[in-house]
Amino acid sequence: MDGCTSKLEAKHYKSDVTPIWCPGCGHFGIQAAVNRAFAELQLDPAKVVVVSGIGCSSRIPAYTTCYGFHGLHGRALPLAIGLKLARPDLTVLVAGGDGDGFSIGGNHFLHACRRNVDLTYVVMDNEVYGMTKGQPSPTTAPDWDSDLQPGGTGISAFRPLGVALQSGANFIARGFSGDLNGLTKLIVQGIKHPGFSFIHALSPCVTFRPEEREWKTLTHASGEAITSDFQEASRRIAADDGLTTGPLYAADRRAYAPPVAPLRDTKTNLSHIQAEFRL
Amino acid sequence: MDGCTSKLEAKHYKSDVTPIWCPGCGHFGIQAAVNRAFAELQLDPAKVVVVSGIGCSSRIPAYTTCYGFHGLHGRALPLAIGLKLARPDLTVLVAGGDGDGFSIGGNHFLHACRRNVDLTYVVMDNEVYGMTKGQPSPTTAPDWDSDLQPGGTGISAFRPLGVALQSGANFIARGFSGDLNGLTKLIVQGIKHPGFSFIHALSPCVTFRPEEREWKTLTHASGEAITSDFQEASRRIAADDGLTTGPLYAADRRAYAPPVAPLRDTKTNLSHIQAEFRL
Amino acid sequence: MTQFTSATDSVSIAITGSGGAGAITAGTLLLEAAGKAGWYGLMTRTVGPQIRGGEAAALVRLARRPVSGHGDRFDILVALDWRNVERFVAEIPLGPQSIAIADDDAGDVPEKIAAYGALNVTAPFARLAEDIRGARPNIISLGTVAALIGLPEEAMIETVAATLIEKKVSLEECSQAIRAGYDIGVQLAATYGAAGALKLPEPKSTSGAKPERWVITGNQAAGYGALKGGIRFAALYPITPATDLLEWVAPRFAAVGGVLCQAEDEIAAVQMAVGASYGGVPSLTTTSGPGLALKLETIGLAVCAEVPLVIFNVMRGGPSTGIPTKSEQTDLNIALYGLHGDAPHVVLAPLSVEDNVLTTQWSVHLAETLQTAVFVLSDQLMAQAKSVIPAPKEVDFGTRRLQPVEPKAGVYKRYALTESGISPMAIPGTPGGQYTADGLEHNERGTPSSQANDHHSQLDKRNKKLEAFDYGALWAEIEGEADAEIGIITWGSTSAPVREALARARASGIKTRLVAMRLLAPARPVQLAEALQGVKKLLVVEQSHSGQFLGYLKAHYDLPVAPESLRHPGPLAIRPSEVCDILSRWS
Amino acid sequence: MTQFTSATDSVSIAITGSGGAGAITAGTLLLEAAGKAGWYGLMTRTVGPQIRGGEAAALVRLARRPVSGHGDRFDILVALDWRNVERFVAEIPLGPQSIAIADDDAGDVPEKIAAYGALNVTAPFARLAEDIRGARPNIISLGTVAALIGLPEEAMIETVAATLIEKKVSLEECSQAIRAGYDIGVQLAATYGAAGALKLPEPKSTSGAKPERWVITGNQAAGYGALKGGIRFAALYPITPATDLLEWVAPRFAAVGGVLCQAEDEIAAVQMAVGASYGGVPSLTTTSGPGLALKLETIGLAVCAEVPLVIFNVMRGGPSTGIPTKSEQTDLNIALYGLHGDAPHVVLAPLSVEDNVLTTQWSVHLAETLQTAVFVLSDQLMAQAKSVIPAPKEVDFGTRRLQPVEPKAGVYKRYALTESGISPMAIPGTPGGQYTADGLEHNERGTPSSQANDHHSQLDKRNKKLEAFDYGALWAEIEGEADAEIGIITWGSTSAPVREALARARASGIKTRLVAMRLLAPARPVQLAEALQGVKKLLVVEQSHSGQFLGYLKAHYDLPVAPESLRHPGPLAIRPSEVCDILSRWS
Ligand SMILES: Cc1ncc(C[n+]2csc(CCOP(=O)(O)OP(=O)(O)O)c2C)c(N)n1
Ligand SMILES: Cc1ncc(C[n+]2csc(CCOP(=O)(O)OP(=O)(O)O)c2C)c(N)n1
Ligand code: SF4
Ligand code: SF4
Ligand SMILES: [Mg+2]
Ligand SMILES: [Mg+2]
Repeated sequence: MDGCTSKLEAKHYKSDVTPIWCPGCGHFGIQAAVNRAFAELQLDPAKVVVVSGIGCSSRIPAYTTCYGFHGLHGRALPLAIGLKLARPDLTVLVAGGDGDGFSIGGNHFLHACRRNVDLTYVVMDNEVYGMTKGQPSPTTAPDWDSDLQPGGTGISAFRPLGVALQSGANFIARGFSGDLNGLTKLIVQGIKHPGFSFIHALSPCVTFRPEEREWKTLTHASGEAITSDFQEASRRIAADDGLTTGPLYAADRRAYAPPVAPLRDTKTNLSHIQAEFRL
Repeated sequence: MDGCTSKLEAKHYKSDVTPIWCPGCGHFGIQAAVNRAFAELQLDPAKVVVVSGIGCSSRIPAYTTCYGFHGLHGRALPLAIGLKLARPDLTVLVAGGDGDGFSIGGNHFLHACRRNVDLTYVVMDNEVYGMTKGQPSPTTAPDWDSDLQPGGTGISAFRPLGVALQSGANFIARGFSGDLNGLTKLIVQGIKHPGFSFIHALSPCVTFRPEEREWKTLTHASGEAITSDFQEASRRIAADDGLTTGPLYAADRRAYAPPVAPLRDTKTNLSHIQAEFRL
Repeated sequence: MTQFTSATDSVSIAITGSGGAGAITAGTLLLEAAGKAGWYGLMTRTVGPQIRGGEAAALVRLARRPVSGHGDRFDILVALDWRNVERFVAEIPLGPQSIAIADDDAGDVPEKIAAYGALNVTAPFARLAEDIRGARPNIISLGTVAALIGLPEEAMIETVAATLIEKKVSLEECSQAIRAGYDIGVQLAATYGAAGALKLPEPKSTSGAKPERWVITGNQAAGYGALKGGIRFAALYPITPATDLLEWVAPRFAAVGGVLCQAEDEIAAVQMAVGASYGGVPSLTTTSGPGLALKLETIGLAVCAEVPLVIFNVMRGGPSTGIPTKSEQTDLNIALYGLHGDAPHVVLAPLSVEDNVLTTQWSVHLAETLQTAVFVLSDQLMAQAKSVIPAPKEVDFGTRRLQPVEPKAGVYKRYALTESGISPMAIPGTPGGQYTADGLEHNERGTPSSQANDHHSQLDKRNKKLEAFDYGALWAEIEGEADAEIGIITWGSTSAPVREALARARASGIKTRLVAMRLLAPARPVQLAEALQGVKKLLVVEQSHSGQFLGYLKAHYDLPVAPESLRHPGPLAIRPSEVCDILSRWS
Repeated sequence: MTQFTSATDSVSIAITGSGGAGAITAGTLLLEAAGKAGWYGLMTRTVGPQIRGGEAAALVRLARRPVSGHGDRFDILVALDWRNVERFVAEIPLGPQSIAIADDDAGDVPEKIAAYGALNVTAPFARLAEDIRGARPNIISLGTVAALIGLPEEAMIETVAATLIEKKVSLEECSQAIRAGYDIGVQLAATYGAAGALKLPEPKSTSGAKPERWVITGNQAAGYGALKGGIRFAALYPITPATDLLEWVAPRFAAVGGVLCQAEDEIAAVQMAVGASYGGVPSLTTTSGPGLALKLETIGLAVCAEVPLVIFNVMRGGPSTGIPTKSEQTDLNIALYGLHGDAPHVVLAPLSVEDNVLTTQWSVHLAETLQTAVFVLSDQLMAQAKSVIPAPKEVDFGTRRLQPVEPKAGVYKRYALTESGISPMAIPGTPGGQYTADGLEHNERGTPSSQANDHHSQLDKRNKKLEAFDYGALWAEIEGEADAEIGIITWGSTSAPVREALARARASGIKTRLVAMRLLAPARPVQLAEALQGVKKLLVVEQSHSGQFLGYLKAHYDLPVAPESLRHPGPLAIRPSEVCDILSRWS
């Protein structure tokens, strides 16, 4: 980019680092949608931070031209919260996998929803641990056979939307990596919506879950308008088959902001504090 | 106790260790209800394990005459799961505080609900960190003033029942430490119900939340019969004021059991495995 | 073998009682009154297992000069009652010269107290309290203590009155209560001749302005040091005995513009701090042993991604949940070696309540300058001790986080290999500075790399920036005689009893050299060798069972001689006499 | 200064190619064929950053005697193509005597390969493959390698056919493919005279039964050792390079009655193992660096509550997420010192692929007998190396967890102070054995206590049970000459190159003594002193940047002389010649 007058396009958010992803991986689609969303919002890459954990999906920050933090497995959300509280002027997008976000990161997900800091969280869900070569994740169906769990886990799958709703997420939607326009729109909405926005993005792992290529035909738009009614959202989620896409729920809770913003001024006069101690 | 013919009473489950609890603490009531429930079920104390984390509430194991494990803050559930999977013959009761279970232990709570191992989990909720002297917990109202968070947390409270339901708990109820009979009944039901039973037990902290003494008058029985309908349970929880007591939800998911139980036989012949390696 | 006598320029008082007896209140008032009288002092507390309302003791030491630790024994024990005192009697050693004053109603002197062989007397604190409005036995006993130690009655009365005014007790009533106790003290002194022995000597008349003094706890001092250092973001998960540090900071952040976050767990807390720091705001997280264990993975990330981070850890008894309310110096190993992989970082430890100000301020400077994780190891003893201290000196450490000048996007090397090992770090918002911070090994740009040369050069860089840095004189407090042949090395709050022992040795003409280390990692072998030049005998003192500090010294320094180890675990502090015993054996 | 020549009784082959080229398949087939031919061998792999389909190399070493590690350089490099080979070229050192055979179509020899100065030739693997049904270039190249190293053609053909039968390729077609490659090899040998040099010497004719050999990876060997040791509960959170250990165990648990649990995170995994073990079932958890960091708090609990626990940690490049697919010996510090408080525990490390069987079996025995946490430190190199090994010896460690006999409820002392420090541990279900396991410090009954005497006596007990135990000869593998004046200490998979260096030294008449430590904690200073008696020069060898092993030795042992350190970080393994260089400098 040269200068601030020219219009930013999706390609301006794409870095020169080659993704490590397998050809055909759904994560490419998510990356494209994120870049398009940034372009649509004309965000200055120097004022955006993409934060992630560890996983194939979590490699996404370095593939953008924004600031990035590729942190630890499962810990993207609290890092992003600290960052956003310290720097409310930045746009912070968090992205990562289903293992990262719902397994090891489950507690941070719960509390990020409650905390309602102004972030957008995109979970690139392929119902498997891609990077570690094919173990079941919380969203994996109980009968999926794998080396580690022959015959399946026998445990019912985690319900991301329901848990997000109960925990207080302010915006909830589901997208699909194969639906670039739809997903781009959801990410734009999520970024614009104040507070914590959660976007559940289905993203096939062609290597360890080749059957997920079928999502192309199985996913279907919800057709219903977004609701701000908790009960109604709750009802829709209970009836959901897990492949319904589109915006689902938008609440109007005020985004959390700390009582005082950090000054970043180290020269502040501390004499009133000294006075407290003086005999 | 002498011999196995005599009937066990609640007092037989009470050890000679003096609780560290403040006079009037709600946890005394929970302890009493647990002991009564054990007596009602005539459980052999040598075949019961009470597992907990760290907190005032989590001190409960040593106050019983059963086996106990007073483990780490927030980690009671996975320890109990390991124990129960290894020893399906034991009755395992998990107990602890709201901080222990919903803050640091939130992820284990989510996944214990999903995993549906046959345990009973009693959360002794006083909406505060008692043991560390009065910090807000996830269930604390957003405007509760404390030293650490003057003016309140500004974060909406965690909804234990809703999250438990969405995560797959097989039995859900709420009790109150001041209602000994009611709570005893719930614990009995929870232990009897297969799979993961969650009992949310309100338990005033008279020291750091003296206003919770009012729960005596504020709690009220739900009046509605227990339901096995997810949607209906969901509706009730959404309408709940947080002080409704009684059994709420009982599903009929089969309790999780591993494919093979552990043999505890170290002399097993491994020759068929050696054969795999042999050239 | 020389026997040293202990200094008589201080007096130590323990006040014990069951829940509600007000032992801690009495101790606090005693310290404050001493402060008012121009004295210095220190108060720690010890409690039983009850959450609230259980037995407790206030342990107070007063002197006309600064006091950093407790002495060998308590001169005066006031027992408002004896209930459950055996739970911490080992922490209140008495000597044959000590006096134990129990309330008339307290009943028999417990066996373990009697075993100390002190003078045991009783006093009618409770009975007298009945007759004076607003008075309670603990307040009466303060008059007695004041009389015995020579603390001006007025200071005691004023202090008590300032507190009891809230409860609508008048100055007159207060002075009646204190005087009633005072009379007992005078009588005791007359009867047993104790008073003269316990009275602090009058100060040499000093002309000129009185030095400024502060009343502060170690955790407050650390909080203040953090604010001075520039910390404007803090995150924690509550844990004893660290929580009160940020409980002190919380309302003060409002004034300086700081954000405090109580996280859902320790991992989230330290991650938040890393995120905020990455965003350019100096950040800190507080914890204690069990919480520190949980934070290690993220601290390793800060080291690898080179994000400044201060981890303030208040040590308590270990292992595991251990003894949350008692002190021990056993989180040294985990702080030095607890990160997986080769992850060089900084470890500091304050040497006293007051040193928490300087050390914490320095920790922020080092974290920001070196772009790494800095541990500060305090301990329960100093963290929760309340102390009257000389006002800390003002220090300014100067420059901070190095930032790139007009970085160019796509060219900027976040992890550039530089001479110092420190690379300019772009703060989000800086145009052209975009990079991705990474805990994967990476090349200079920050792009993940598993190549041997990238790994080696980044390992070199992260090590060099710490090794090559000039830490100046702050790495240790060194005192004693240049020609001494006895050297002593210690750290943390154990420095206080060791210093006291050395002062006694000096008084007996024994020369020693003391190195009290403030900087534990990276090790400074050249500086230590210099500090110990000529030393022929070496003692290492620490409060641990396994000798963690000893092992550390052996691993990273070439000690001039094989050291002897003086150590024991908490909760008992190292006493000056334990050090003296060894020194006298050596001389 | 003596120069040693390297042994010529082994041959090393690297096969490289981009994704889909089948380099790894070729390497695996080569190892299998060698096994079939009665040889021994080892294969490791190195890959680029792509998740699937990226460049990779198979690194194979073959000999007629057991092989535990790689040599100084590769004799033969087969490049199916050159794409991205620079990503790991440093891991494939070639010498001037080596031969690099690239496919005709591979294009220019990359600079870094050329720089090795090997003989660079090309061969028409791809072109030949076009003409043979079912054949691919990697298969053809196997024939060439076989010809060069003297591996019987039949063994190669049979092995390939056994695999390709699935793809409906006939034996005839396979033998055509291998023969085509073989001819190239014969030609190359004739042209360049390489063949004679590379061919393994014929074995001395041995009468009697051939020794039994196994094909196994380090992680499989560990899994097998765990089963032998009696592990019947395992929990993990997946992490490279540890996951495949339990992926191997999972289906085999069905046969022996074991429960495997994939937990939601590492903390849950280790907690599950503690719970199962408390229930009486020997339990294990597997992980690698970042996961180990998360497990420390719970491991400390196992130590304090005295619950047997095995933590199997496969080291990878650190710090932080580091280099997940490459090897390094840098989780030593965290394993030794990563627990807060004084928390004595056991640390073991296998010395080779095959030693994983013994060491893991022993770890279970020690955990159960000593009622404590036992770490096993493997590393990516041996864990994922596939090796043809001599069948492991059967070992039986005998008795296990001590249980109380008819304990009496209310009287039973779970943490009784005994002579050995080991207290009988009741298993839930045992009438009268009821107690509460606790991570808080406790008295003998298990009731929480913060008293000094309880803390001290329990610390003593937990330390004593480990210190006083007789670990026998297993603590280290010791070899070399009793009168040697050069001593070498090493550990883990670095033992292999060190052993090889010593064999070369011996061949040159240089005497050395090697201590390869299997037991790292508790330290055995008396045993080491004995093993090093008479040593005048000492070398410590490890694969780390900071010298973690060196620091550990200095801290816990009185070494006879100041040691020299040979070390570097991963991913490059220590090579025998690096050790030889120092030995020749010394002699
Ligand atoms: C603390 C820790 N535990 C485990 C791992 C190993 N690990 C790396 S990625 C991953 C799972 C990735 O799955 P997911 O988040 O679903 O991402 P995907 O690869 O499927 O996109 C795991 C378990 C790690 N790096 N750190
Ligand atoms: C890892 C760890 N973090 C923090 C603590 C400190 N801690 C002890 S109890 C507790 C909270 C207790 O609150 P809760 O679970 O609600 O129990 P309560 O005391 O209210 O019954 C905390 C934070 C700890 N022991 N371990
Ligand atoms: S393994 Fe799966 S998730 Fe990972 S890059 Fe390949 S296709 Fe994508
Ligand atoms: S502090 Fe609160 S929760 Fe803890 S024992 Fe006292 S009343 Fe109960
Ligand atoms: Mg995934
Ligand atoms: Mg609570």
